[in-house]
Amino acid sequence: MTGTLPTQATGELSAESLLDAYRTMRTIRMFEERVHDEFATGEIPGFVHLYAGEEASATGVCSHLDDRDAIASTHRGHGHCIAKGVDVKAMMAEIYGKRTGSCQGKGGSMHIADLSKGMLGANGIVGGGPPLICGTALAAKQQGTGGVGVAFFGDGASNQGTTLESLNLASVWNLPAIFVAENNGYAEATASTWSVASDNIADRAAGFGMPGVIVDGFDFFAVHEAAGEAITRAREGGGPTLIEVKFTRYFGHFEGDQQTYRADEVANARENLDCLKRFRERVTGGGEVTDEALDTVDSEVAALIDAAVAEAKDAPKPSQADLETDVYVSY
Amino acid sequence: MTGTLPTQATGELSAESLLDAYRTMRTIRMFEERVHDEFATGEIPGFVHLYAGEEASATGVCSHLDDRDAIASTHRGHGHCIAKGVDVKAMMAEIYGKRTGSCQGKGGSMHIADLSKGMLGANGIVGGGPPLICGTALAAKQQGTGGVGVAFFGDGASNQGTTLESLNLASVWNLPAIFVAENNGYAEATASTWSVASDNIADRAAGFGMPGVIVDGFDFFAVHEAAGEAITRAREGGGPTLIEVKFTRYFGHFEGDQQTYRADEVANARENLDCLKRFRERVTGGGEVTDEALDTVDSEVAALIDAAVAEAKDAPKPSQADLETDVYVSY
Amino acid sequence: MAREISYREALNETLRQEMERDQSVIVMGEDNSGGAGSPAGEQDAWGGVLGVTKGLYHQFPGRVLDTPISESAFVGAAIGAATRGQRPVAELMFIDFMGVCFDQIFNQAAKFRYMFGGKAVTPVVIRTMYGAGLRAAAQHSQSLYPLFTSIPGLKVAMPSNPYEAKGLLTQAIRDDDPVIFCEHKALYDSIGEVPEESYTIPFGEANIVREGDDVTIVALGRMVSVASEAADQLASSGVQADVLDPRTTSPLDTDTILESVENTGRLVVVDEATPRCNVATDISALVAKEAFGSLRAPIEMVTAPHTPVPFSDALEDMYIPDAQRVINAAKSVVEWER
Amino acid sequence: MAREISYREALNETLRQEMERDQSVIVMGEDNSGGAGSPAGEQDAWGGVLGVTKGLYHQFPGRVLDTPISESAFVGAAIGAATRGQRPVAELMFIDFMGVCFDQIFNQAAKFRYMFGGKAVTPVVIRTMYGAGLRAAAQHSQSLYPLFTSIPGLKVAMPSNPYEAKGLLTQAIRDDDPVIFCEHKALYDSIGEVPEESYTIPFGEANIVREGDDVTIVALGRMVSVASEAADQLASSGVQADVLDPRTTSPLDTDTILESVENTGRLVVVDEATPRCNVATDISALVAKEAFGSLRAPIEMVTAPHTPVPFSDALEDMYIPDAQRVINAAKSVVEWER
Ligand SMILES: Cc1ncc(C[n+]2csc(CCOP(=O)(O)OP(=O)(O)O)c2C)c(N)n1
Ligand SMILES: Cc1ncc(C[n+]2csc(CCOP(=O)(O)OP(=O)(O)O)c2C)c(N)n1
Ligand SMILES: [Mg+2]
Ligand SMILES: [Mg+2]
Repeated sequence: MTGTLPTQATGELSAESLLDAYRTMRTIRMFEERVHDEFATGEIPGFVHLYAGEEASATGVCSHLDDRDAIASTHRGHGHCIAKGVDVKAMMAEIYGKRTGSCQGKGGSMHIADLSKGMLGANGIVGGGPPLICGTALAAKQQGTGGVGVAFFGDGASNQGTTLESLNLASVWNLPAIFVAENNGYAEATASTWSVASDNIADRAAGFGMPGVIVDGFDFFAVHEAAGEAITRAREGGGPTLIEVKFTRYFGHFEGDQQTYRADEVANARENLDCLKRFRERVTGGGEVTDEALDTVDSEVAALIDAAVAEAKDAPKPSQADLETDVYVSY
Repeated sequence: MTGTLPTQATGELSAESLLDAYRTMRTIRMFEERVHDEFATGEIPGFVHLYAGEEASATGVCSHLDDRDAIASTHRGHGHCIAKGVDVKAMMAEIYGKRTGSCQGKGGSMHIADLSKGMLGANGIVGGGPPLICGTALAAKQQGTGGVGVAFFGDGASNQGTTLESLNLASVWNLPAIFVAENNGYAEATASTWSVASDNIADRAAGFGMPGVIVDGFDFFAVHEAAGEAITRAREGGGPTLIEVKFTRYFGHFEGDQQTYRADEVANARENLDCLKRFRERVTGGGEVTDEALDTVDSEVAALIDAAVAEAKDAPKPSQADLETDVYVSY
Repeated sequence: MAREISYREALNETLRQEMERDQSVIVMGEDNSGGAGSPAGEQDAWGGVLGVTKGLYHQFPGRVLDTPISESAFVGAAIGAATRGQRPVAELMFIDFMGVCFDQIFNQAAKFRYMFGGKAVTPVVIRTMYGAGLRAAAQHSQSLYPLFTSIPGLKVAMPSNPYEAKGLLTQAIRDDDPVIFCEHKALYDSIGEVPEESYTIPFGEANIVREGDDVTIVALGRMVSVASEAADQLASSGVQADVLDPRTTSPLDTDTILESVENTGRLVVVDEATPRCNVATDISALVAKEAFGSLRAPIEMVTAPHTPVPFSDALEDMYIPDAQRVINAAKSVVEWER
Repeated sequence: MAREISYREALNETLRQEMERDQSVIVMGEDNSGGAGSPAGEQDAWGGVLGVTKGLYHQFPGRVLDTPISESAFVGAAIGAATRGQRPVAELMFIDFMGVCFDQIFNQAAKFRYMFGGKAVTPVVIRTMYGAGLRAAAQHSQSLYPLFTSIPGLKVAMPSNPYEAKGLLTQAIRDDDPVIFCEHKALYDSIGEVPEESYTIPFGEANIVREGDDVTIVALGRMVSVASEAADQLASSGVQADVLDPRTTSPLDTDTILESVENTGRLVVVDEATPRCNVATDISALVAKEAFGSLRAPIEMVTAPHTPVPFSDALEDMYIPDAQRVINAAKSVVEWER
């Protein structure tokens, strides 16, 4: 069944948890805004897809996760990485193609991973993650850890066969898997209202025997609550869930995209729907957290990002000796 | 929306059409029973999957089709071929691997095709047909012929990503495509109740923005009516439909399958649900057709199958000169 | 002076001319127009991710189709449509994405004609981008044409410059067999002379880019210009190279390659693909079998290493075969003594 | 006399022993048990389409998983599970089905370690059936191991008899890299000596099946027995062949091949795959590059033709390389004169 969840879950979150969530979202935001600026200078190579605007999704979901749990991400992976605890400086160095990067410069923006954190990688293949997450969920089940697997994927990816058949497999095997469809309205320049033949992606859940939920992706608490329910159910053996998170990305599909296909929906989103602004209003309004505490986070994050960029720029590139290593464990 | 259609459509069918439908179903049945017997003698090579028991599906759907229309089939393709008008003698010769076969002996049971009849081939790849049918439907649309494309596929194939994404594409492009899910209860030795995570395959239609219909596959008239509606809608620009046809196959998954995974559901189906018996009762009961006329068909078909087998056995095999031809039009 | 346009423009012009010439030519792929369903409504917002199909959408109403991200379905649809009278040109954005739709290409399109006893005709073109150099990392930089080359029933074209791009794409579209058309992403902005009128370049006829008697250098796709650069430098040190561009790896112009080696006695093959079972090994094996008697030195292959494509520019620049490596290989075979 | 069992039994025994030895080994594939959800309820009704996994389901509760027909999802699941401490053995029933799940294999499993800077370990085995001879036609008979061999990050094993099957599968399961394990369907009933206790055969070490000084014959998988038969007959006409079974095409034991050719001066490669960009070309090119100085004759390759696999027994028997073709090739290189 498909429905919209109310957002009323602040109660369960301690002030510390709220500050953590805020820090994560702010880190993602500043990371992405900064990568956007740095990309414009021409120093960052390759294809870069920014997650700004979508912070509540990665954060709302991953704030429920721990070391037992694994996530798979997409080409738009920075936010998921940060939310799952990947080192921010190593990420920035990776984006700059440096030896100190998360992947020693071999992966780049589209392949940042940290297996030790249960972050199974950004992924350059649309629909690449959901099958893998069936596997991490299976491993958790086999090992009885109570862990879950979470696949983040876009509206575009929701039309890919690999994603769809993973939904079925997860149900058939009753896996502790959560499928988070991040519907940001577009796959490249194609609107999801056009490419997704059903009204909502969540409507597909029923066809694969699992609950489908739609949440407001600008609202951390909405995501947090829906994810919490799904994850708890999964940990208890109740099987998979499909969660559709609806929002807008703040930047183009990738850096360089002129975005002539869309009207000024971003300005409105930034002004009125910004998950960070809404979070701040909500938690300060209720008195759970002070403005000062949040401001402190802001400046700490800003310093972190500054340092990350500075260190990334200074760091050495990989060298000839690195070219042919790491293909196999043994060969 | 998903629903079960009543079966009340004999009225539209002339006696001649009824006899044609009967002849098609009887031809499929006798063809398959005979291949089963001949396979047991060891003379037929390879993997052979028989369609007996499922005749009403191919026949009920294809009786609406003409030269504008194309179908794609599966590894269990003999019935679809016969219903779409492929020459029965050439089919039998193909199964024997003879030069006179539909594919000159190069294809075999799993690849019988006749493009001139709009029969785009049996297919050895589960889920191979639905994408192709999006294409034949697209061609019909581009050319404005009013033609439709029909993809037949099994319950097992309904879990394959290629099938699922084709449903979405057909809706997005508003194609004149019909997806006929032949749910015979098993994919090899795996029950569809296990492998299909939803209650019905037709339940998946909603997630791809098209109507989903369930029909009794032992009832020619039920299939005929549902297919007629869907095909008419498609011809008129109304887009695709998913039709789930439920029934049982009479033989094993392939010839040689011991079928220890199933109870005696076949005996019951043969006794009480046989589409041919039910057809005969219905049309003679209403007086549309006489028993004699049907008996005549039976003996004509028997003679045809006898001749097909005799000719197939006598026919020459392909020779060295055939080995490397027909790979390209030009090379 | 003749007109000069870019590789991208040459491809775009070809599509335009073929669509004008033949109603049955249709184009499809992710954002080949771009903007589908967008409320702001600018269609043709992209014209393909790197702009190759830009402008076609408005000129040919209903014949440029955007697609959902479902390569099996739409590549399969192109194939199915090809069996029913269309000449579809489907775009598999990056060749790296073949893994989600390979079945439709190699088990369906490639095999129809044979499996069906010669009765099918499947004139589909699959345009796809390959190659390293854009810092696009391991899943967007591969040179996977050897995989397609290995499949009976497929043809594989690899245009090395704008002129080749136009002539080979025209041929691909008019050809009655399935063609995998491999565009190197680092060539799109390269400029060259291209006639305005349509022309075809036949498949299976190598282009002799440069003549020389000392060593044969066979190079593929973007490697043709790398080999030419190497040949220039070799010439200045007295080594004259025959540089061959096979243009299509399937069919392969074995005659021209063998004739050249029969003359030079030495072979270097330059292939951007990883080294195992690639086209370099294929051509080397051909020569070791058919022209052994003429061979005067070991065959050298200049290829990428047996690794995924690295992201960092520092590594990627070492990864891609360059002129220096070709020069070294050529010199080593020229100087080789038993 | 030592115990003799079939290739099928050797594989089954290996899976059993490795599952006993290591809890993390799990098995999955379509009908690897068989009977899931059946009302009659006989589980393990199939044990794999040709019976290789039969019996494991009951012995290892919860560790033999049937799957829906969705190869991308379950092969991907095996890969994902491998990154999280399992050692999955997934069955891709026929290698021909790679086209619906290749992405997970070559873009995910194969590349994790490199893309992630050496931090991933993905010990997954993909068992798959290849080869012609069962009249299974174009989509169930292919020899597609060259495609996997070409991919950096994958290992590819091709056991040629029951002994090899057990040793190589044991190694594959214990190996920390992704392994494509290619079983020839026409070998399942072949019988050979197989020790009861577990043993591994290291990857990248060719087996010298027979020694001889006149010609090196490298043969793959089922072609090893074809080559041996040819070598027997060649011996009776005075030609002594060194017959090598590389066992794994990736890694490839280049040293043993080169040493042999340095001794014999002649090479024939027997590969059931189609001829373009296959392992035969790969090995030929290796030798033409690294052992040219020792080569005394052209390199011959005995392969399938550049066509899909035909159905009719009459055609299929001509399609598959046989001993006579190997003999002819060997004789032609032995008798070759400049
Ligand atoms: C299999 C595959 N097809 C196409 C692409 C090219 N591509 C990269 S991102 C993208 C759009 C993805 O859209 P969506 O899933 O909505 O994610 P978003 O970018 O909106 O986060 C496409 C088509 C790809 N990387 N992989
Ligand atoms: C991609 C692929 N996976 C697996 C197979 C092996 N296989 C052939 S038929 C079959 C079962 C198909 O079941 P279903 O779709 O229900 O069709 P049915 O046989 O019942 O008609 C399987 C698994 C295949 N041919 N292709
Ligand atoms: Mg999106
Ligand atoms: Mg079935």
